[in-house]
Amino acid sequence: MSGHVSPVSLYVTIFLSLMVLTAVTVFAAFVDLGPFNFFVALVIACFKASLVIWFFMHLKYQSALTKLTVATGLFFLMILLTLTMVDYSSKGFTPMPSILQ
Amino acid sequence: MSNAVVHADSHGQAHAAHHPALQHHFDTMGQQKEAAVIGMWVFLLTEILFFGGLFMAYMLYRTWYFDAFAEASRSLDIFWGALNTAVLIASSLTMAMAVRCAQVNKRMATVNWLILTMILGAVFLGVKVIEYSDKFEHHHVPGLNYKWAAEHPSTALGAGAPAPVAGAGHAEPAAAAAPHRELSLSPEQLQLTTQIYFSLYFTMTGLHALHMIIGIGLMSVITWMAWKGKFDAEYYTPVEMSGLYWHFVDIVWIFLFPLLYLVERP
Amino acid sequence: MLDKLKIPEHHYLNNGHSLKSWLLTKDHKRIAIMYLMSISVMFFIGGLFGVGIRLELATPQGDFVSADTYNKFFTMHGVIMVFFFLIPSIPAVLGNFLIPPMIGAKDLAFPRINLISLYIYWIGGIFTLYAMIAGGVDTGWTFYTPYSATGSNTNVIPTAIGIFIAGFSSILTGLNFIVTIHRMRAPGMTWFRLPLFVWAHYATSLVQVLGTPVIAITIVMLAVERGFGFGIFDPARGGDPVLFQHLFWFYSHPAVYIMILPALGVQSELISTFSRKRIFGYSFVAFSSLAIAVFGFIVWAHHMFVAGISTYAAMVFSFLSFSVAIPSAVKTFNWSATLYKGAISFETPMLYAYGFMGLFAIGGLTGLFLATLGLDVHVHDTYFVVAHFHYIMVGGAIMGYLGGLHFWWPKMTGRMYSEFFSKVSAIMVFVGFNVTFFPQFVVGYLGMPRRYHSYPDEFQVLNVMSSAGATVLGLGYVLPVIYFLWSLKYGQVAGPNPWGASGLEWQMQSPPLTENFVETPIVNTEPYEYEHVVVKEKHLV
Amino acid sequence: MSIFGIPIFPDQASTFAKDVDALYFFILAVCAFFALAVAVSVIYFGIRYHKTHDGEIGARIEGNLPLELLWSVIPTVIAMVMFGWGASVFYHLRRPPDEAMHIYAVGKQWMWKFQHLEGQREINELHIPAGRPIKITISSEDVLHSLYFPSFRTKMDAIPGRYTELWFEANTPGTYHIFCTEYCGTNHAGMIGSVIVLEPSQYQAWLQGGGLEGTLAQRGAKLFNDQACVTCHLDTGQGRGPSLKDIVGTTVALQDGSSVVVDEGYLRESILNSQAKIVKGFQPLMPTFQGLISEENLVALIEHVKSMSPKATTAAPAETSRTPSRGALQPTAPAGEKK
Ligand code: HEA
Ligand code: HEA
Ligand code: HEC
Ligand code: CUA
Ligand SMILES: [Cu+2]
Repeated sequence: MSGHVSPVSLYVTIFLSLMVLTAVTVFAAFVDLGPFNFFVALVIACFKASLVIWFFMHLKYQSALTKLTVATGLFFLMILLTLTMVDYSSKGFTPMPSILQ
Repeated sequence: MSNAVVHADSHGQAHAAHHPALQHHFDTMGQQKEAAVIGMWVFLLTEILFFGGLFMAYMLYRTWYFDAFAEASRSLDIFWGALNTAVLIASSLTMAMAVRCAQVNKRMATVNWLILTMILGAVFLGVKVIEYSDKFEHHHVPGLNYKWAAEHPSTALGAGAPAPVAGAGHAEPAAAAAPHRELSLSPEQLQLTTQIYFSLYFTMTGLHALHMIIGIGLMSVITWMAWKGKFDAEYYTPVEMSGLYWHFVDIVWIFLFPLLYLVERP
Repeated sequence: MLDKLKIPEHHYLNNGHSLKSWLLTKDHKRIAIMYLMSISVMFFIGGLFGVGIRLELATPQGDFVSADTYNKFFTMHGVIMVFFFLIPSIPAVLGNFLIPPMIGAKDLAFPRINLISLYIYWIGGIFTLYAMIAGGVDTGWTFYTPYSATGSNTNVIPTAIGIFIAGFSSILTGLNFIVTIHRMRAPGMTWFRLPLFVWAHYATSLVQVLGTPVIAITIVMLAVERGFGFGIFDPARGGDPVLFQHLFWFYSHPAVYIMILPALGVQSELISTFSRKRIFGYSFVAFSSLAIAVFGFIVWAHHMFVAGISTYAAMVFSFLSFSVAIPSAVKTFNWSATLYKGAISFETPMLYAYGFMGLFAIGGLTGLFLATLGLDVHVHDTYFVVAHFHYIMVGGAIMGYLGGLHFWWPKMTGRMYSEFFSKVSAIMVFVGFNVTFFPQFVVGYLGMPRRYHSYPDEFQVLNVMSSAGATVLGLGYVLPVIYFLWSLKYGQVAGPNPWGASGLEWQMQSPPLTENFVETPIVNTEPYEYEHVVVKEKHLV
Repeated sequence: MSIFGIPIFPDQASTFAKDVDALYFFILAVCAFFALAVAVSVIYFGIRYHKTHDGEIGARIEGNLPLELLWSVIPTVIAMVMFGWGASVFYHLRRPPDEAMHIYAVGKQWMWKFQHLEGQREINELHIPAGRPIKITISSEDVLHSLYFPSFRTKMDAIPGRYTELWFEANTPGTYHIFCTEYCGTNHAGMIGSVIVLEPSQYQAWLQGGGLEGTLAQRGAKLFNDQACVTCHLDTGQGRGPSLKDIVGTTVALQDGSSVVVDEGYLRESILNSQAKIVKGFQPLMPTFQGLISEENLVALIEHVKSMSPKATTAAPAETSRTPSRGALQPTAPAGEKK
């Protein structure tokens, strides 16, 4: 009845991993990776967020519907970001499909 | 379609074991709890898109004015940012512990973990106050005699020789203060575009802080309820819900930290 | 036989008479009634601004009101009609009232949140009405920057805050519906036994929950820019005004489906009930609602074809815009096919349903003109667009709303309204509407721009037609107020199922009990089973 | 075109008008067909299957998959035709031919200011020759506006801090409306004017009549002196700034290692915010003229610089769809960030 009870050790492990990943984020920021700095920072942040969602927020033990809810949120966020960027990133986009010429 | 759903009168059945927290329009505690959980997640979904609009603006201007963002971000103190990240992650742990204690019916432990979580939340906000007042001092608040001065801590970090000079050599002092990587922005432009950075900085962190304040407010009520013994192993939904909310706020910060503090540090 | 019917002794309306029993109620039906009253007030306020617009445009010179006043008129008209009338209309009134009984539940999943959302709506409304009384706003309902941020010196922030607040009401309603539909269905009420009204509301709720937060954050950004001088969209500070438009339309395009989807749901119920026939292709109609909701999120930049977006992006968005037309076409054709071999009768709700078919089709089809790139360049921001959206919002959504209100009125109040006057009103609305807005297509293609307080002389005749039509339309809208109020006292007692409809809600008494059903119903029939209803009817009388 | 004196169809005064109207009538026909098909069947069913007795119910029909697919696929196909046709008209509308005659328009609350290269300046009036493609580069001094020529079936928003452009070829002499179609405040409805299409010979005559201040480029040349540009930009290349001779259309190497093609957007940026892109080998000495030069003068200066590159035939436009020339503040993505 009372939902899944995770062991304390799991929580502590997640906590420690999050701390380590924070340290890695800061460290990675000072290494010059060119454009990859941004990429690395985002990947780590996504990974941290997943840990929190999956274990602290118990998504792992929730119904498929709840998981679907989270997925929906991310999906529509992606629509917002990518379709808007379609405009901005194509301001220099000259080659047109030749059937239109 | 299935006819497996042939509950007998589920209404009457519910009356038999009526938990005090069961609302009249639900049949079972299980149904009630599930409804709350989904409701909360749907709410968090709206929060994702709420912050999403800001991330969109951030993404665009960061691409356009990368140098300004890098410059402005260097003026933030990584120490405070990292500290706050750690504080928030710790508070997520204590929050998770609070929910766990509620699950296993440890009343006082729940209360204590909740209080600890609120303390950590308050520490976070305290650090934010320090950072904000620093911005006020440095005229880094957009709209309020905003001023972007070239001299700030990061210039000291700047290595690299000043840009090579050719042509007639009228070296101006401004050139000497050039940071370690040649910027393609003039002081006037930095003045404008760093302001965009700080506008986003304040909107993002401000809304995040507002969410924390609301979270602490929620939690004080929940703590009080927990102390009064309103929850048990069967009904602790409010603790769990405020936990979900708090973790979400933590996640937002997990993204804000690298995006705002670590634009370009090497 | 009819006069044997009596209003039942206990029902939700007489379960407590004090003001407090209303203001603190958690009963979804009472909340729906309070919404009904609030949005009706808003509709008439918005409509009066519309009348102001039409009066001004009766002559080419700007002689009735000043240019500034006119600008405030259409802004307040748009803001009130969109955010305070049409978005809450069907969901908050009919949806609130009917979704729980339709799925066999006692209430929504979160009755307290439902009440809170009403209060939030009121607070938002008060902000906006305050802004209006304190001088109004003149940015247009679209709030484009930089005009809204730096150009206008009217009450932009109070209005925007009002919209922001009302947005939360909309989010909470949607959230409540989603959870209710997922978790509160009666035993045996599977997804494919849900009335199509519920499907439509499920899709609507998705849009409310996913879209509204984005307008909220956009308003926050606009407010900090205007209020604190932050630079986010202001081109003078390096910002991009077009970004505002992207964010605005990311919500506001899907929002048009918040307005139309519930009406599409009502339409399905009406068509089925008054042809006493199952909906043709139930699952297609059900899924087309979801498809409209999802596709609605990928077309927004069709409002920005000449706003400086790239040629490539314009093509992508034009292409995607047509995707919404397909599920809409499926719905339209399925309704028509439902009528085939039906047993059709023309009570007032069916008149509205017929009106809806025609006007929604015209409104939607002119949407295709606008989605077509080469053509939109010419008609963008002309009266062609104005005509398009009034056809859909007034001809479509309001027709659906009025149809639904007439349909479920006996359920809500236990009494019938005058059949004669309601038919007169329906015909007046239909005729008045067409006379008002059809000329606008013509004048729009001629090139008359929107938001013009005066216009070149040659457009006058068409504008006078439009203004004349608006008078008939307005009167058509006043009639229902009179006969509905009249029916409360003198109307014939309706009985539980005056139309011989099939939904679960018609198994409740009229007006229903506070807890809807005496016993949780167990569903073991498919939706829209009229064989079954006829048997029951016979049994009843 | 009009019936009983009521206009019902706008003049067709440009080469686009026919294309756009053909598209319009095509969509109108398709839509009328569908609207009528729906209306007729609905009314027919309403009469034919009218309920005859109490308790009558409709036939039990669940649906019909082939039929459903049919009426999903047909609209899809028709919609794709509309899209394709519309896109090709639009593409044409967005690509000014190279030989187009060039005019500048500046929107400002609440007037349109036009400048001809020959120097004529007009407010809320625009004289153009028939039979020549004309490209208008649009900018705004305050808020959004939109330049609309209903009889030419084209419009484009004016966006502060940015150039946008539209083009058309008028083919019927006459006087037609100019409207502002983007709401811009109090007198938005007053921001109207007329475009006067003249026979080429008349246009020449009109040009002779005006232009007291010399051509746009000549005005620019004067400004080039007055603003002291000449003090640094010597044609010899010996000045503190680079020579501006023959730079338009060429690629200039920049300090940060990247390079840029010299077009209007770049010239605009170089003048308003010279520090945005520093030419390789030079100091960032040039003052920023942001706020010191009006849009009109800016246009004149740019024209003058362009006239110093007689060989550059294509005046390399700063078209929104090609470069995010944001004027005052060019979005600068350093090489590393660019994808
Ligand atoms: C309830 C409101 C509502 C609805 C449902 C719609 C539905 C649609 N709208 Fe509309 N629209 C508005 C409200 C609405 N709109 C408003 C308010 C504005 C102006 C905003 C402002 O600027 O102030 C606007 C503006 C607007 C524009 C921008 C115009 C401009 O400013 O230049 C465009 C452009 O693409 C557009 C397109 C569409 C399309 C393709 C649909 C489609 O969803 C329509 C789908 C329906 C059908 C297609 C009809 C049924 C189908 C058939 C009968 C079968 C035949 C079908 C085929 C052959 C394909 N709308
Ligand atoms: C749900 C949405 C909705 C509804 C219902 C309406 C209803 C009406 N609208 Fe609406 N309209 C919009 C949404 C809506 N509008 C939007 C979003 C805009 C764009 C705003 C912008 O540009 O920012 C707009 C803009 C708009 C314009 C263009 C203004 C311009 O661009 O300059 C016009 C012009 O005719 C107009 C007219 C009308 C009329 C005549 C009605 C009628 O249907 C109203 C009928 C109601 C009544 C008449 C009131 C009730 C009757 C009485 C109180 C009795 C007394 C009255 C008489 C006897 C006449 N509207
Ligand atoms: C104080 C000296 C100075 C003055 C005055 C000056 N410039 Fe410059 N200009 C420069 C220098 C130095 C550069 C090269 C460095 C750079 O790109 O900023 C330059 C670059 C340019 C460029 C880019 C040229 C290229 O080859 O890419 C243009 C265009 C330009 N200036 C136009 C003008 C105009 C128009 C004026 C007058 C309104 C003007 N300048 C006034 C010093 C000056
Ligand atoms: Cu300028 Cu409207
Ligand atoms: Cu749209």
